[in-house]
Amino acid sequence: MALSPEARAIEAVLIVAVEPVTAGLLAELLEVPVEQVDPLCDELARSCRAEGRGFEVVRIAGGFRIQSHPDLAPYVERFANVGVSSRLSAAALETLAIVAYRQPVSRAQIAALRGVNVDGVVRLLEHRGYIATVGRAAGPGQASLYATTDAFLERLGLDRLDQLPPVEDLLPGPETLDDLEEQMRPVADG
Amino acid sequence: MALSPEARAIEAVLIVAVEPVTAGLLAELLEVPVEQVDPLCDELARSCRAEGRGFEVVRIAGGFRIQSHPDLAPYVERFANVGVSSRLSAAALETLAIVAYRQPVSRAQIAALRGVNVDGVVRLLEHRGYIATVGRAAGPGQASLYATTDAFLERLGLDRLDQLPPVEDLLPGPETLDDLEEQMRPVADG
Amino acid sequence: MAATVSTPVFEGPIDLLLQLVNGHEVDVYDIPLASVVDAFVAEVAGWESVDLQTLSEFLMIAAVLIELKSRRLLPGKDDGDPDEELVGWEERDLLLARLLECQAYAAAADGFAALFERAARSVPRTAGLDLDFVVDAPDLLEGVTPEQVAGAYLRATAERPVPTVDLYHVTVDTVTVADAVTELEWRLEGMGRSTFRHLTGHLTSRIEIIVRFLALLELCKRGRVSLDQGHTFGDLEVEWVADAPVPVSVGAGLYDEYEG
Repeated sequence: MALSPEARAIEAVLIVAVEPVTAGLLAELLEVPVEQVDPLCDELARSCRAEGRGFEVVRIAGGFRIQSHPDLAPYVERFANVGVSSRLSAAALETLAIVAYRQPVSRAQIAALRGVNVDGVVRLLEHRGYIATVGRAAGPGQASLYATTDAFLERLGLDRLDQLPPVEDLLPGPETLDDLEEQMRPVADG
Repeated sequence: MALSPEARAIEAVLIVAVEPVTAGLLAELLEVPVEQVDPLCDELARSCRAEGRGFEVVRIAGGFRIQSHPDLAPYVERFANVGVSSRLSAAALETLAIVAYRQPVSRAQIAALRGVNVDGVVRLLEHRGYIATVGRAAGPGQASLYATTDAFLERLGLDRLDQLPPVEDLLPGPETLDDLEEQMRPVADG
Repeated sequence: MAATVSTPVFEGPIDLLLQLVNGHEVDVYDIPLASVVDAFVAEVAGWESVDLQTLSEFLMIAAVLIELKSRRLLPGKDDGDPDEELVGWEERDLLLARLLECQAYAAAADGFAALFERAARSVPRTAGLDLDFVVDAPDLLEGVTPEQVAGAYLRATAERPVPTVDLYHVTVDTVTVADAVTELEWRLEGMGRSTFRHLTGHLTSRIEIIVRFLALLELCKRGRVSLDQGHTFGDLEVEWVADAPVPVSVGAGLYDEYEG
C-alpha cells in the first residue's frame, strides 16, 4: 500500500533532520492539525515494518526520528561512534539513575544516597550531556540542582521520562518487602 | 515485495552514513562481491519508487546516498528555513568553539575531542558559512582542515579572532567555582 | 563488592548474602554474625591497601544483618496501623530504607545499561540537509556571545573531571530536629492541641515524619507538650503546655541531624 502524501512528506523531513522533530513542527510544516501527526507517523512506522525496511521511525525525546533498524546493527556499527569507549561505569549509571528518579537533585543529595563523593561522576555525566543544572536549591549555599536532558532520553531510546519504570517496581520483590517490613515492625508498643 | 536482506543492510548503512558510501565499502560491509552492489542498490532504489517513499537512493560521485525525494522539496525547504532550529544545538556550538580555538583543525581531531562523530554538525556549520575548509593536513588521508570564517566573526560582533575571550582566563570554569563554593559551605543550617 | 565471607550455611560475596537473606533463600537466623565478621576481618587483613568503599559497604550490610537478626530473635508484633509503625522507627531503620533505595537505583542502573545497549543498536539519521537546498534560516548564532563560545570550548575540552579535595562531609539537605522543634512549637502554640497524624499529614517523606516525631519527643522532654496515646498504635495526641517555662534557645548541635 502506497504511503499517503502527508506520511511521505514527514518521511522526507525526517530524512533531512539531525535531531528528533516534534509533532508540533511537523504539523506546522504539513499544515495539518497537530492531532493528525501521530496517526501519520504511525502509518509511516507501520509501512517501514511491513516492507521490512532497513530503518525505523521512532518517537524519541519528545519528537520523531529515523534510525537504522536494530537488526542491522552489525552493518552500521562502523559508522556509529557508540562503542565501548562511551560505556558508563556502574557508579556513573547508578548516579544517573538517582538523578533520573529524584530530579531536580543536588550533588549533596546524591552523595548522601550513594555514601561517597560523587563530584567526578556528576561532572562526567554533565560532560556527556546526560544531565544538566536546572536551577539552584533554596537555602544557604544554593547548591546546583541537576536533571536529566533530552540527550539522555535519546541515548536511552526513550520518548519521555515517565517511560522509565516507577522506582517502586525496582525495589526488591513485594514478598521481600512485606517481609522486611514485618521484621522491622516495632516490637515495643511505641 | 519485501526487500532482500542485503538491500535492507545497504539501506541501514545509507540511513546512518553522512557522506556517500562507495560500492567498494558496501561490498566489504556486506561481504559480497562488489559487482553485486549495483544490482542491490538498484533493487533498493526501485523499491523506494514502487512504495512511494519520501526519499530516494541515488548514485552520485563517490557512491550511493539517501536523500529526500525532489517532489517533497517544498516541505524540506520549509523545514530548513523555519524548523531546523533557530539556534545552534549545544553540540553544534561546542564543535564551532573547538574550530574557533583550535583552527585549523580536522574533523577527526574535533571528533576525538568531542568523543562523538561530528560529520553532520561540521556539515551544518560549513553549510551555514560559519566554518570553511582552509587546506589539507599533511600525511595519509590528507584530511580537510577547518577554520572559522569572516561571517562567524561578524555574527559574534568581533573584528579579529584574537578578540575571543582567552580560554585560560576562564579557568577554573564556573562549575569548578561552584564546587569550591559548595565545599566551603557552612556545615549545617540547623 | 569484592568482600567474601564464609559461614556454615553460606560462602560468597557479602552483598549476595544480604540478597539471599532478603529473598528468603537463607534464613538470617542461621547466619552466625561472628563468623561473617571474622571472615571479613581476615580478608581485610590480607589487603595491600584499604578499600574504603568496600569497608563502608560491609559495615552497612553488617548493620542491616544485625538489625534483621535482632528483630527476628525478639517476639514480633503485627497488625499495626502503618502510620503507627513509624513510632518504632529509628536511625538504624533509616539505614535499611536507604539500602533498599540504593538497591532500587542499582536495579535502575542495570535497566539503564540495558536501554543504552539496546538503543545503541539503532543509529539515528544525522546526515542533515542536502546542501542543494537554499536556506535563509535565521542566523543560528543569534544571541550567542563570544563568552558563550569560550564556555562551549571549555565544556567540549574538559575531557576528564579534575580531581578535587573533598572539604565537606555534611550534606546541605538535612532535615534537622531543631528546625522541626521550632516549627512544631510555632504551630502548636496556635493550635493548642492536635494529633501526630494531623501534624504530619502534609508530609510525604518518611524521614520528615520521623524527624517530626523526634521533635515531639524533644518537646515532651522539655515539658512543652504532653503526649497521650489512647490505645496501642492509636493516634498520638499532642497538647501544648501553655504555662511551661520559657524555652532555652534552640541551637545547632543539640540535635541529631538526619539526611533526607
